[in-house]
Amino acid sequence: MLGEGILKGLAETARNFFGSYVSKDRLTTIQFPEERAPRIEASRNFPFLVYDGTDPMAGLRCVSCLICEKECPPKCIFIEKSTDKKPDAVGKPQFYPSKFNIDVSVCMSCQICVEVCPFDAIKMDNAFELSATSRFDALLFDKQQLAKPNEYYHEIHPTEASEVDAALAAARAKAAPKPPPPPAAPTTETPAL
Amino acid sequence: MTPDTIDQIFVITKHWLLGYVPSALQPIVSAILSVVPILVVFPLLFAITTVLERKGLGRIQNRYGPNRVGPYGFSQPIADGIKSLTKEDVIPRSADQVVHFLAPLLLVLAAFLGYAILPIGRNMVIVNLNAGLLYFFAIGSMVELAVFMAGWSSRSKYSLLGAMRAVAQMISYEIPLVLASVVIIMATGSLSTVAIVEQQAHYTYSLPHWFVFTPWGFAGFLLFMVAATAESNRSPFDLPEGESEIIAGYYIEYSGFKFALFFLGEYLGMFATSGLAITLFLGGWSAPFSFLTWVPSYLWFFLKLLVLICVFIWIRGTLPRLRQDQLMNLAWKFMLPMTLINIFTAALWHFMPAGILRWIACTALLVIPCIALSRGLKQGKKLQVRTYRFAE
Amino acid sequence: MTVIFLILAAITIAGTAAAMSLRSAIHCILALTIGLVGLAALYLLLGAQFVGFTQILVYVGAVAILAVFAIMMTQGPGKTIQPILSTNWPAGVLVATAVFAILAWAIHSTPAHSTPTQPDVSVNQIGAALMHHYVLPLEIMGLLLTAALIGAVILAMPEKKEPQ
Amino acid sequence: MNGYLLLSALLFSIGLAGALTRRNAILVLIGIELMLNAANLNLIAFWRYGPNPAALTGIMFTIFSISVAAAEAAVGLGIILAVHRHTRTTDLDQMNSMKG
Repeated sequence: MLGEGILKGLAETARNFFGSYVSKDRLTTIQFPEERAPRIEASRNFPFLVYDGTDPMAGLRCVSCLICEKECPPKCIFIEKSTDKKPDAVGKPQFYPSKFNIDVSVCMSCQICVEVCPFDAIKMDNAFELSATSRFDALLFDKQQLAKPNEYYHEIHPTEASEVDAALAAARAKAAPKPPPPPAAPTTETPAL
Repeated sequence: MTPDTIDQIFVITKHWLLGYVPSALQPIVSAILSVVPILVVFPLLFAITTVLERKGLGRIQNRYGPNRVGPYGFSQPIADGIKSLTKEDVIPRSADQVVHFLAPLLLVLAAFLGYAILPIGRNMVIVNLNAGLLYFFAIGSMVELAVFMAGWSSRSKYSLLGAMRAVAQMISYEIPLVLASVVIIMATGSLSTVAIVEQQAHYTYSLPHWFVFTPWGFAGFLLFMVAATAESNRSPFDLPEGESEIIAGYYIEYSGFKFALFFLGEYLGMFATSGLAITLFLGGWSAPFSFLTWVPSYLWFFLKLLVLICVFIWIRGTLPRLRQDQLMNLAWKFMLPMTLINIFTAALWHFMPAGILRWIACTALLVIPCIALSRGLKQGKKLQVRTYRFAE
Repeated sequence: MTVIFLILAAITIAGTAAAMSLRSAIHCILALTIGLVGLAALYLLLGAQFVGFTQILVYVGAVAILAVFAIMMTQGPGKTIQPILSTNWPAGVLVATAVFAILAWAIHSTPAHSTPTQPDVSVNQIGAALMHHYVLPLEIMGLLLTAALIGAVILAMPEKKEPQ
Repeated sequence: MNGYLLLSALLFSIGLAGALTRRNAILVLIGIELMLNAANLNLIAFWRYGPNPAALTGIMFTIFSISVAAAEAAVGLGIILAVHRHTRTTDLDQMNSMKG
């Protein structure tokens, strides 16, 4: 019939128009600041340093082996090794980074640093609201800003965090009986969650 | 406050204000008093329509319209207004300064002049010309010149292309527009819009005598609305400002307030032509049913105007843009013959005795050529299945 | 009454004089439209409403756009710098002033008589006159316009290149 | 009355001057258009101030003259375009060869 296509089109848009007021599932837009999209587990943004226990500086897993600094494609990680040592996650005394800077404006969140880190010290965060006023120093995150507790890691990447903790617990168990026969000094057992 | 006083509230206030004016200045002040409300009301309607349009289009596409600025986004036009006022007005160096400056002014002037003969309410018309319709189409034809001036003076290929497309489209759709309204002039026997509305304001067992309820009136109304959409460069006919092909057509080199003036001119043109459509076909300010006549007359006019605007937005959300040749074919090969046939059916309607036979004859006389024409026009274009050739 | 007439006369003369003297052709056409609108206003002043609006519709709406299209199609790119006046332009101006002098003298010498009543003519009377008394010229006008329409199209159509 | 006649005489002479002196063919056509308009003004002036305004002769004559002028403008521009297609110029001084 003549003009059938136009009428069908008009009917379709009318259905959309009135449907959007009636059934809420038609409107898929999420009003960003008020409503938030459900966080997808594998989403990643910029790296952060994981620490165990409560004191961020003491519990840092990073032993400043500088592999991630070498591997980072845009070269946005800067580490300064410390002179003294402190016990790391497994209890072995290791160096620790006295200065650990990541230039977030340069980082392309490629996750290579996470893959190459032998000590699971650096993981990918998914907080994206990091806008700052000045372009240079405000986006250069130092050790304090990067360090985040293990619980936070569990919160954002639960499956991955539990695998990492299981591996760490196994490493600690394996490392604990190896010390020489004199009774092993009770190393402060970090509560493996 | 009897319903009649509410209906005539504006006319009474005007005469009351005129009482204070010395008789020497009487004509000038009365002219100002009747023009100023139009200059205030219709730009306000323009502001509301921009919000309605963006929210309507949004809802049609299953998303919210603007809802950030003000409650439900209704102070968005104020934000747009401020934005367009504060934007820097860039004039291209090679542009022709005088003509570049005059084009938007002429466009808005022509758009506003069109309201002089629109009867908004019972005896609420600025000037009752007895050649009212001819005045409206004369003013309407000045818009093309303004569009051409805009396109030519900005000296850029895109704007010239857009201007040429716009002028070609507006000229070829002005003829069906005028011929579609000739039908009403034949039926009422007068060119004055007030007389046309007077004739439509009667009722038989509570149904109004609007011209849209006659076969030739309904066909005329459809043809008039299609031509009006093309005349104001809107929805399926917005080829002159086809963003995808020629960026923004004739007002590409305008920014800031002049750009807003173009939009104001376009929307006012749309309101003027749909206002005329209401006056000619939908009975101007007359109530749809006899028992509703206590409602003030100007309310009916603006209610019908809002309905027509929503239909414009609805069509804009649905129909895709026409190509230039389809546009021209529709105007010259379909609309022109249909309007001529419509005039013939109106004459037949006039001379045949009232009754069901007259209805059947006229509707047949309209529907059969319409189907034959569209079948014939479709014959030419053998629409084969679309084949794609991908690069090897 | 004469004040309005003087203003409108000034607008019309300014528009037409500019139309005949400006350098760029499109500016001439735009100046011409101002002159023609002034003329239409003069018709309204004289009480011939129908003619005034027809004048705007026909001239400003159609003829001006037609002339502008013609100019766009014939004018080459860029500003043509060749002189705008033809070679023997003084002769033209002389003839024009002579004609004006004779007309002015003729008008001046005729006794001024004017009927003060403003004949208000309604569109119905014009329509009736067109349909009853002047129906033959109306039909011929229709014929002439169609002939002009077809003629202009044929003239402007590019000829098919016949094989030499 | 004399004012209108003087004005139309002036318009006529401006149109004549334009038609005679301008080089561009389209502007000559515009000049002729102007002369026609001057004549129309005369007709309406005489109708308004003439002895028998009810006879509507002036208005009828002007309506027909406007439509003739429109037809003439269309055909004139058609001719100019056709000439332009052959000689590539609209300059009247160069169209002096009758070869065509």
